[in-house]
Amino acid sequence: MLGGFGSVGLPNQLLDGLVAKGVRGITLIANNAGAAFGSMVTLLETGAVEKVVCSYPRNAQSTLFVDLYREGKIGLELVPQGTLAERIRAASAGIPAFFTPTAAGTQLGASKEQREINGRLCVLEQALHADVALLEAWQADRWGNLSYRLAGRNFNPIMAGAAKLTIVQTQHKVELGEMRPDEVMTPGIYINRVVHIPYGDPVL
Amino acid sequence: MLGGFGSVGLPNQLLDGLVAKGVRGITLIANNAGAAFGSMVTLLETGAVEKVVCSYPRNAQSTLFVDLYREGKIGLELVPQGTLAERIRAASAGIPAFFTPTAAGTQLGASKEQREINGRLCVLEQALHADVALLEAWQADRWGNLSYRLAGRNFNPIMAGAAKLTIVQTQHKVELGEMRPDEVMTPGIYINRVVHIPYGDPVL
Amino acid sequence: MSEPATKLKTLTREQMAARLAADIPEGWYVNLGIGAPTLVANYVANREVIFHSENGLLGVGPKPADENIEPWLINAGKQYITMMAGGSTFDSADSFGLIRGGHLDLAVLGGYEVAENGDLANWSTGANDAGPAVGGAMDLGAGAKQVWVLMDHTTKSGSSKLVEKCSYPLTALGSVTRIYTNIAVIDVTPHGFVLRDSAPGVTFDDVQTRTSAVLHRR
Amino acid sequence: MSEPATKLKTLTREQMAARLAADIPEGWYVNLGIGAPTLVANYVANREVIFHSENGLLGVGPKPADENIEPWLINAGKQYITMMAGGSTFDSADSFGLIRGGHLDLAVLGGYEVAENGDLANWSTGANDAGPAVGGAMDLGAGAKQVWVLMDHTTKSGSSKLVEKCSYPLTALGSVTRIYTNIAVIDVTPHGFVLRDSAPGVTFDDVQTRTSAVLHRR
Repeated sequence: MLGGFGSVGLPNQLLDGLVAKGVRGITLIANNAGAAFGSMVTLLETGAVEKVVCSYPRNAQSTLFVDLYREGKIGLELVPQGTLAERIRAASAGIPAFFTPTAAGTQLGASKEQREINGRLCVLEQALHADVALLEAWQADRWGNLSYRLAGRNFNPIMAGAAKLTIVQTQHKVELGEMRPDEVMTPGIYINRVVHIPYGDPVL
Repeated sequence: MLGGFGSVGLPNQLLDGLVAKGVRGITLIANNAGAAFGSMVTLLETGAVEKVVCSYPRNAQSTLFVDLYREGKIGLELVPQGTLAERIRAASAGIPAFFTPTAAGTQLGASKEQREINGRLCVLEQALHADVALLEAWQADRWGNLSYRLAGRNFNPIMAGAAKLTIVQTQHKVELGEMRPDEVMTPGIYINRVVHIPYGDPVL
Repeated sequence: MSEPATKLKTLTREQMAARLAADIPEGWYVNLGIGAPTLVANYVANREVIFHSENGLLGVGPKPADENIEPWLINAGKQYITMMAGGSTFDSADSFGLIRGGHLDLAVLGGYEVAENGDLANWSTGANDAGPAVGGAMDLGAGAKQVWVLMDHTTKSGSSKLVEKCSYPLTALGSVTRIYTNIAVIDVTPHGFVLRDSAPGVTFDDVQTRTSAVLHRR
Repeated sequence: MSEPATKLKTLTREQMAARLAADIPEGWYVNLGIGAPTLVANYVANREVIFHSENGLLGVGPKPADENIEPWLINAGKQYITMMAGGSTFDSADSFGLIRGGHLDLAVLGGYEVAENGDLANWSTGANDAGPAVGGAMDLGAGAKQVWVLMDHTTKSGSSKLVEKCSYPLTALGSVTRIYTNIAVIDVTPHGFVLRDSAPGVTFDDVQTRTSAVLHRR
């Protein structure tokens, strides 16, 4: 499970670590999987990723994912972006399943339990858990309290808590209390490990 | 639908307005309904409230609600607090129903559809919509962007969006942009009307 | 499929976007899909319209000058943007709660086909030339109060994209309320397609000829 | 119900709270129920334990001095509190997502009855003397990783509150993992109640006599 939307909020250096460690047999849960550069490309190219759960595995600069997919070398569970976000949030929030109108009556809802609620066709979606979540934050303190920068928030706060182990790379380390209670966007209770990596701005 | 937890984050003056307007036949959705003073008491005493949907209709200083309830003068749907919050959030987020383990196998889950998911008994809960939400904020701008003060957040952000009409009383009016994008806790899209009422600190 | 009798002077993408933009009332909250719909933002300068981006932003402003790029501000199309005063940021679950919960006044989407009952097909041609991808299209289609589709009236080969029944995989059921094409503006009503407006020099019959479902007069 | 043979010297509420507090490891995230469980916070001063309050707070600190009250900081028991450095605030849906999602290490709750299979009854005696109310008890019972119950071992009339099967309406199924009473500490295991510790001068037989279900030795 990987935070970020495009390259903003993506934990690049933790991905590098995943490559360096030689982890294989990965099911990758992320909004985007059509990477054009970086460790995501290596993970895809080396066959380390068996399956992708994703809303948008496409990239204007690269056909890598699509080529692998066509050759049958990688699996894909295509999920509408809002359903993906809500399934991840449900995992964190202890909701095992929920009904949603999104995808009802379409190919992506076809294999799922459907039910009309208040006159509207809905599909039943399951919480989406992971073994490990890799996240990117702007600030982190010793408890694992996090804040994100602008559009860097995206999937990071909801993935925190949806995995058995949550690891964060943070641009800035701050002392406890430097973030006011209202400034903490993800409370540390969801975070297991924090790595301080001041890598600078994302590159599109 | 009424924001607040106890008296913190409770829109007292909007409640006063409800009394002044003489609205009757109210179904009150709020975490607490056992008021000891203020317009909540008037609404209960005058029979303006037909039914309460609530997790904690009890108050150390008052038996008003309990007395009315025992006399059959008021209805009650007792909802576990987390289920109440999630049902309200579901209404705002377009989730018509969800499964939760809370209350499964208990009196409060007995009349509901139950299902075992991943080995755990769960109940199906419905989104909880309202006609009107009355909220309290610390800061508000012209678009209806809101921030809350400390424990004044509670049910206010999730009720914004769960009603057809959402009215906010705010302690402070600020200009557009005075709240940074990250400081806005409730985006103005959920808010229909804002009233500036600098009433000061809550009284327990 | 019907074969157009005459060659019409059609609107450019920019003109289509401007035509659609003219119908957006001040104060609306609007999501613009990737591609041509994004152009709509260029034509509401005189009104306060608040744009949403799926990756967690409300109050998206114009594209920044190159020297003023904020690398942490992109839209769902992964383009650099600015924020208006009054803008706000939130996570992806909240962003789609806002969409699915019916809070957006309008989503402007591209389309492969729109059926006369409002069904939309815009995420897959079945052939999947560019590979499968859905993004937020199904959520926007199911969630926004109004779904307006901005697309050419016909395919390059001349087939109507306004149809009785979609042949491509569906995005959302009965959700489209209006279609802005390069020759007309068409309402999708309980009675089917209704011509609302047409491009300069384009007649009702011109539009009907290029529409493979019954077109009604207003 | 069993009738105690001898009068025991029982722990006070404060002693019970201190006994429970001694078992909370540093770094745990803990929710303390309203009433006696709240006292537990007074006995962890030498360790960093992070307290949660249902109304949307993590990192709840001690009660403020009267002159330092912040009127916008209350806990779920509607008492004034302080926040520790590192504390955070959030809304009620997030607060219960945190509970229900299994992120709290521990919830300390009061109880009317605990059954040997871990069933908890703590929200209603059926008679509802004070009126019906449930608050967050069912969510905490169903959600926290550990649920420890802090209660007297017997009712005022001498009936055991540790039972084979609850007679009062249930709060949560099979969720209690340990019970701290005024005479003993008892683990709730797949095999039933297991005595973990007892108050000074209290024997295994003293506890068994006051427990209306089989008590196992460790």
